[in-house]
Amino acid sequence: MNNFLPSLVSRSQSSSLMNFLVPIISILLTLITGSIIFILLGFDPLYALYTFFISPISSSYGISELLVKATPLALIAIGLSYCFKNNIYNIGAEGQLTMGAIFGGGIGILFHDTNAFWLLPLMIFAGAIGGALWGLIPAILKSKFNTNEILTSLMLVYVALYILDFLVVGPWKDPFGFSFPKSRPFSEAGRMPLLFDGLRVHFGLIIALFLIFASWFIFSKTMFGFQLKVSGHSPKAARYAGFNQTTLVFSAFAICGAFAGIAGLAEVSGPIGLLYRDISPNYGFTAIIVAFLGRLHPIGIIFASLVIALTYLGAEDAQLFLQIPSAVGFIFQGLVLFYLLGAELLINYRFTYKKLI
Amino acid sequence: MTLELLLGILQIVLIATTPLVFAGIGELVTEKSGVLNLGVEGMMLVGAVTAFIILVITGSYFLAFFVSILSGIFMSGLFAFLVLCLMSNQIATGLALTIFGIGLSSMLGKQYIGTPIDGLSPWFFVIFSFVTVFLVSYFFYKTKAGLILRAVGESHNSAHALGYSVIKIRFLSILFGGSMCALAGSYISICYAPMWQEGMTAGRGWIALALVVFATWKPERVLIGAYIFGGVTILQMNLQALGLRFPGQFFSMAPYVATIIVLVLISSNKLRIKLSAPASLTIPFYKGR
Amino acid sequence: MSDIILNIENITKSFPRVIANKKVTFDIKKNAVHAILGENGAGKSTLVKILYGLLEPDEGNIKLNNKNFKVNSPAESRKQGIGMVFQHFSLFDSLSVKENLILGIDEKMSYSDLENKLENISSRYNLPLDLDAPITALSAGEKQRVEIVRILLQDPQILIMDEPTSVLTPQEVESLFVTLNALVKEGRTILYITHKLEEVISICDTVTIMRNGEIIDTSSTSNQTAKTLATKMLGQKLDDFKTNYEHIKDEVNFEVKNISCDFNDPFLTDLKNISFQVRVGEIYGIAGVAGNGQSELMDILTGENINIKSGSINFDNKKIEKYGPQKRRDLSISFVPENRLGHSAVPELSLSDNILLSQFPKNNFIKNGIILKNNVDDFANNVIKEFNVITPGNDAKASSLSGGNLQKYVIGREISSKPKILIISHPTWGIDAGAEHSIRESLIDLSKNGTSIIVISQDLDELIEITHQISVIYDGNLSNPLKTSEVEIEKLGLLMGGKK
Amino acid sequence: YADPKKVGFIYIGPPGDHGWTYMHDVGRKYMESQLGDSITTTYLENIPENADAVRAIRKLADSGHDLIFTTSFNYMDQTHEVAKDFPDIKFEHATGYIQADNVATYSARFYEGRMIEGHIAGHMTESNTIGYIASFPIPEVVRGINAFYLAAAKVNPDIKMKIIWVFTWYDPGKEADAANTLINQGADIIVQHTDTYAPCQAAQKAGVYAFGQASNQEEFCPDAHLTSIEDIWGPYYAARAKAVVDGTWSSGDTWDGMDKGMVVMSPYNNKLMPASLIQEAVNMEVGIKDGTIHPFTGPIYNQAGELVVPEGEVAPDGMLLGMNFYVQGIDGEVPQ
Ligand SMILES: Nc1ncnc2c1ncn2[C@@H]1O[C@H](COP(=O)(O)OP(=O)(O)OP(=O)(O)O)[C@@H](O)[C@H]1O
Ligand SMILES: Nc1ncnc2c1ncn2[C@@H]1O[C@H](COP(=O)(O)OP(=O)(O)OP(=O)(O)O)[C@@H](O)[C@H]1O
Ligand SMILES: [Mg+2]
Ligand SMILES: [Mg+2]
Repeated sequence: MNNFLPSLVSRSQSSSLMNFLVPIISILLTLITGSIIFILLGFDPLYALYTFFISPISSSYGISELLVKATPLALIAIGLSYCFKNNIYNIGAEGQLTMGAIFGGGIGILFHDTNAFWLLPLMIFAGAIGGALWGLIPAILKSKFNTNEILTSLMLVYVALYILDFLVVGPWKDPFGFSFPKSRPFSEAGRMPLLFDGLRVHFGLIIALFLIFASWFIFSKTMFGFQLKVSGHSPKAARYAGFNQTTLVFSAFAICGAFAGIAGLAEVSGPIGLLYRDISPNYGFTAIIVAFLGRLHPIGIIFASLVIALTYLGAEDAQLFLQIPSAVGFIFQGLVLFYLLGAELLINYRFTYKKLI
Repeated sequence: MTLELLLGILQIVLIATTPLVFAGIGELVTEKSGVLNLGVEGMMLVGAVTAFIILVITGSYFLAFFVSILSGIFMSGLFAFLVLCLMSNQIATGLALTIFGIGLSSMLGKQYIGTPIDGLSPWFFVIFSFVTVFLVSYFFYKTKAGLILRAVGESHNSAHALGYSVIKIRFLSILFGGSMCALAGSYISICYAPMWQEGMTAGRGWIALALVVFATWKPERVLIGAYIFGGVTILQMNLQALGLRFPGQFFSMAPYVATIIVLVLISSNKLRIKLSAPASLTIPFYKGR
Repeated sequence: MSDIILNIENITKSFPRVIANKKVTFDIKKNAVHAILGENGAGKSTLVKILYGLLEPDEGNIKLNNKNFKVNSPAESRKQGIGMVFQHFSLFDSLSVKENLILGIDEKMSYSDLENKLENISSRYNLPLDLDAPITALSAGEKQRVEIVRILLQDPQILIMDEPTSVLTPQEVESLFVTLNALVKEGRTILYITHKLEEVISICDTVTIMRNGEIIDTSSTSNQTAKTLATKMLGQKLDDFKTNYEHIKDEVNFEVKNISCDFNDPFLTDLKNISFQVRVGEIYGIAGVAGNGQSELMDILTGENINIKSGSINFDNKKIEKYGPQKRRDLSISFVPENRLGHSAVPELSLSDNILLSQFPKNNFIKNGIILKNNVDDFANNVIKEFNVITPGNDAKASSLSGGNLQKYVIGREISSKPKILIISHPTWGIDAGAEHSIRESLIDLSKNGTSIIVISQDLDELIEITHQISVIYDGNLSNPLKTSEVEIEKLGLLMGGKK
Repeated sequence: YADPKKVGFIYIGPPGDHGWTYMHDVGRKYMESQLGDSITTTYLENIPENADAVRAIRKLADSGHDLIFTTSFNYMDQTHEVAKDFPDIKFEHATGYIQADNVATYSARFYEGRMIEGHIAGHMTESNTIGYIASFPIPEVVRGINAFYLAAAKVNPDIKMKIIWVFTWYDPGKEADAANTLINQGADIIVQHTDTYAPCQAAQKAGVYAFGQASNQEEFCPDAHLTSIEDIWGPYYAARAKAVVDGTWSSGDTWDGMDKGMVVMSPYNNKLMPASLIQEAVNMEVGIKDGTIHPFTGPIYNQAGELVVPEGEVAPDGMLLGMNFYVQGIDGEVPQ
């Protein structure tokens, strides 16, 4: 099966040039494939690519929207990298996001008539706690009962969504909302401050950047980051070093959950302003792509979140101006990930064409 | 409860569970060869839409299922190429496959939403799903080829040293998994709820993945797992219809919670997982080691 | 009609850092046992992997029965009548013996014919097997029997055996030799790879000696001695160590008392009532065939596993059996497990980073959770210098070092923190004579400075060279200690085979 | 000749779903056909009801649309957020209850159709058991259940309702399961308040009756389909667009029913229903249209037995809008 490929030779050291080039190569390949798809659909590929990738961000409003969309993605993805670095496959960030929104939003609802300065910090804190607690469930199940975290974290997404549904339909519904499934709005003090007048980009961006920077510090400078790295590369070495695996699994899940929870809270207290059923367009799942695309590196994740956010914005513009169905956005996401994953090979292997005996 | 009522419930459970069995057994074969493919949902959707489109165009059920299976082979072949030839991370590639499948299926199916078709009776497939499970079980434990497949999942290096082509065997297992997922999808769009709607598999692919762990990689147990999940889903509807007072959201949550509980019960016996999980699951195979 | 079965001509194979085979050329006679002798890393395994089709040579030519022979897959070479028993077994652990054997049969036949065939072969060569047992439940000798039977099922002309005796007891080695003789009588050719000189002389007809990827010599074994072979193999003479008991104090430093462990796991060996004492400055050896509980015992000694059923470990007037690895290091206990890649070191991380895996109270590597990079780098550079580790620098990845250099680095890391006791498993496994010598030397020096050392090793020569006392582990039981200077090899052999 | 006015739509689903979004799209096309060159239309499909909706709505606003329809309840806050920045653009929010100078709301009195369905069901059922597939416990759905039950119980006091909440608008498999479960429990008529035609198909297969949802679903289940409640938005859309073209648009709250043709019953199935019953249903339509019949006419009791609408009165719109209780006679409770 390998015959049609030139032979592969493993590199003695992974190539740092490739580490940098691979994401770029994969984005280029996506653009090329995208052009082909557009041509097949009967569009001028250049104009289509322009509509998809440039026009959405050609105004300050567009850039602000890109940031609004990228903020939760980056925040969750950096949280996920705590798990993925440790070889823990938490794919339930969507549920942790939802729980964060529930906990933080719950505070917002409880104190809907307060305009005190402490409200937003308290909501953020509660959001982090909610996400972390939800993340800890798969962690407990994994370390105490050896249960596969991919599956439990995923099942818990559904559970969290039903809980949110229960709350907004029942106990938390807006008493003045004609029984519609939504909570009362948070007070002004419970909303993320906007960074610029007239643009939706909000304080959540600052939180995300701060947490990304903090994560960079943790990954590269602290013993905890080192422990995650060791335990991800080789659990046996981590055990030899005496790093407590259970603690590591718990903290990775808790941090990831907390970040996703903050993202959820930032979403409801930022652009949305109240709780209802459908708070997230699958940020928790999309962030998995962002994390891989960013190669679990803080800087990479920032770029990846912008790229993926752009595929959403682009899909909307393509729909509006070219009548291309919104599904094209997903196809682009799938493609960029395929190319990236395929091209990753170049980091650890190189091709040689050598003569056979 | 009358016997008739129970028989009726049984029928509904059988019809509702069959796609889970197909997708679950397909994924089980893939995993048994040492590859984890998280793209089940995406492959099911593409399978569902292809079958539907072909049925609308040709009117032939046979062609519909046939082409749908080809689409499963195409999707899983893409995955196989990436993870086997380019040694990409299986988990990420599987997720990408799902996303790609969601996009591709809604793109393809755009103008077919709401086209009326005549649904096909599910019973052939219900029976066929049982037959498939038992055939897979026979294949695994009573044939040399099945033994080879298990051996490749157990230790690809040893299998390679014995002269078996790891890549080829895995490729075939992945393609089998893909075709089963597509079959599950086409069953949904042609028998179970004869129509095409975007995202109509509604998360069943993820449940199928859970079933494999649940089954501790034993074919017959996929049936048990699938029927527990399907059973809980239908049971909660019956309780609702009987007027049991309980917040409905908690009813709807029940299958997921039940899955978690059963997964916990099954996996807390570490040894059982270790003995039954394919030892080289998710580990890429590189020939020139 | 020549009696040469294989001509190997100018085989060259290089890997990223090394040329494993350089223009290797020699002939193999039909119906004989041909030895390839060489120290670790000489290129023996590489050569036979090429013959078997697992690796592709960069250059060269092979002739089988005077016909050009191009192999590019094991499947192909099996068809041509070549079989191979690997240095590391290639069995399927969770499958049964029967299933493992069936996987080795190429032609189609019914299940009952298969079973007949299995019976015939195992009785003909005196290789009894329990067909329904899973591989994990077998001893190393039994596993090897499965491998051999599996290869005989394909009726090979040429049988390659890569270090077949390294995991066997002396008694099992004897019975293997009986089998090999029977095979040669039937007209088969055996390519026998080893670095044990006595084996070459006792069972081989011809020997090819390799060093650094090159052929030094191919000659008949009839007028060779172990000494002449050794000189050709190593190309130099190394001084002997002298076991010295004078520096040992009477005071017991480390005591293991009646440790028992039930794992409830067919992959693991339960530990049964293990007791021993180590005195200050003493080197205590634990011998045994792989798979008899060494790694399980090592885990108990390091604290990687603290789930013991009963018993205690005493050190420094403390009962430490419930302490994890880091707490034990805090008491100045240090350890080096068997596997350097992925256990005592992380291949993907730099040498500096690898320092942080094992920290002692005086190291001062961390402050408030933040890594003090300079201290770590200094320590790493120091280890590199003191222990002659060959590497471009402390930021090189561990995986870029050769096995011997990485082992020197890991042991150096542990010794540099001046532990009160060092627990080390297979210190010179898979590394060449030069590195081996320097590691053994540093262990002896360490003991002279008052550190106690526990060495778990399969290599009897090594234990006899450096330890003061030896006990043998068999099926989770530890024998009473024997004084190394008085020990007889036969006695150890019997203990290793489970006989008193 | 003035530039054509641009009219934009935000859809929650794909326009081909044969349910909610489909009917809005039918309305959009009707509007196009009525107003010809004086308008152009665009839509954005699959827009989730969260922060993304703001951007989508704003995209329409920014790209020069004059009139924007946001066609799902949870676009409410998002619509207002954009509307306040674009005072010159007219917004129409479906099923909402908050208006502004440039935001009108509109909805349809689907419960009128439910009443007719209930009446038909009361006559047609032999098992006296009705299976009702409900999506989410919101007033719209609860109102439908109550209107249906009141009418059915009036003609057939023994009638029993079995309700399954599926918590989705949109999962054909689950909807089919629910329908089959209800049929298995003795329901011989299936009513749905979900978006796909899976329940109707299931009824057809089982040989029982069903009512369709949102659009005429007869083609999918000709032997089961009694009638459907159709959401007819076209005339309203055309009128509102015309008002924009003419410059006469003003905000308001429209909650129209059969009288304005916003709720229409699909042709009654004369192969299945006796002519007399069809006549009764048609008469009922006439009564509803001229105001002599109201689905929520007292006395109406809640489950605790309290009188919520006295004899001779009709329920005020306020009560209907926020309805979150079952009327007396329905088993179970609204999930809260
Ligand atoms: N896959 C590989 N990639 C890179 N280098 C390799 C590889 N396999 C072997 N080598 C190197 O080639 C050289 C020869 O190794 P080989 O395994 O043939 O030695 P050997 O004589 O069998 O040693 P031993 O006695 O330890 O088994 C060594 O330096 C080894 O590190
Ligand atoms: N399986 C392998 N895959 C990739 N590289 C390998 C492999 N085995 C060995 N190497 C590389 O081959 C080189 C030699 O490794 P090895 O441990 O065999 O050296 P060696 O010759 O035995 O060294 P020493 O003399 O120090 O024992 C190293 O660069 C190592 O990274
Ligand atoms: Mg070596
Ligand atoms: Mg070797």
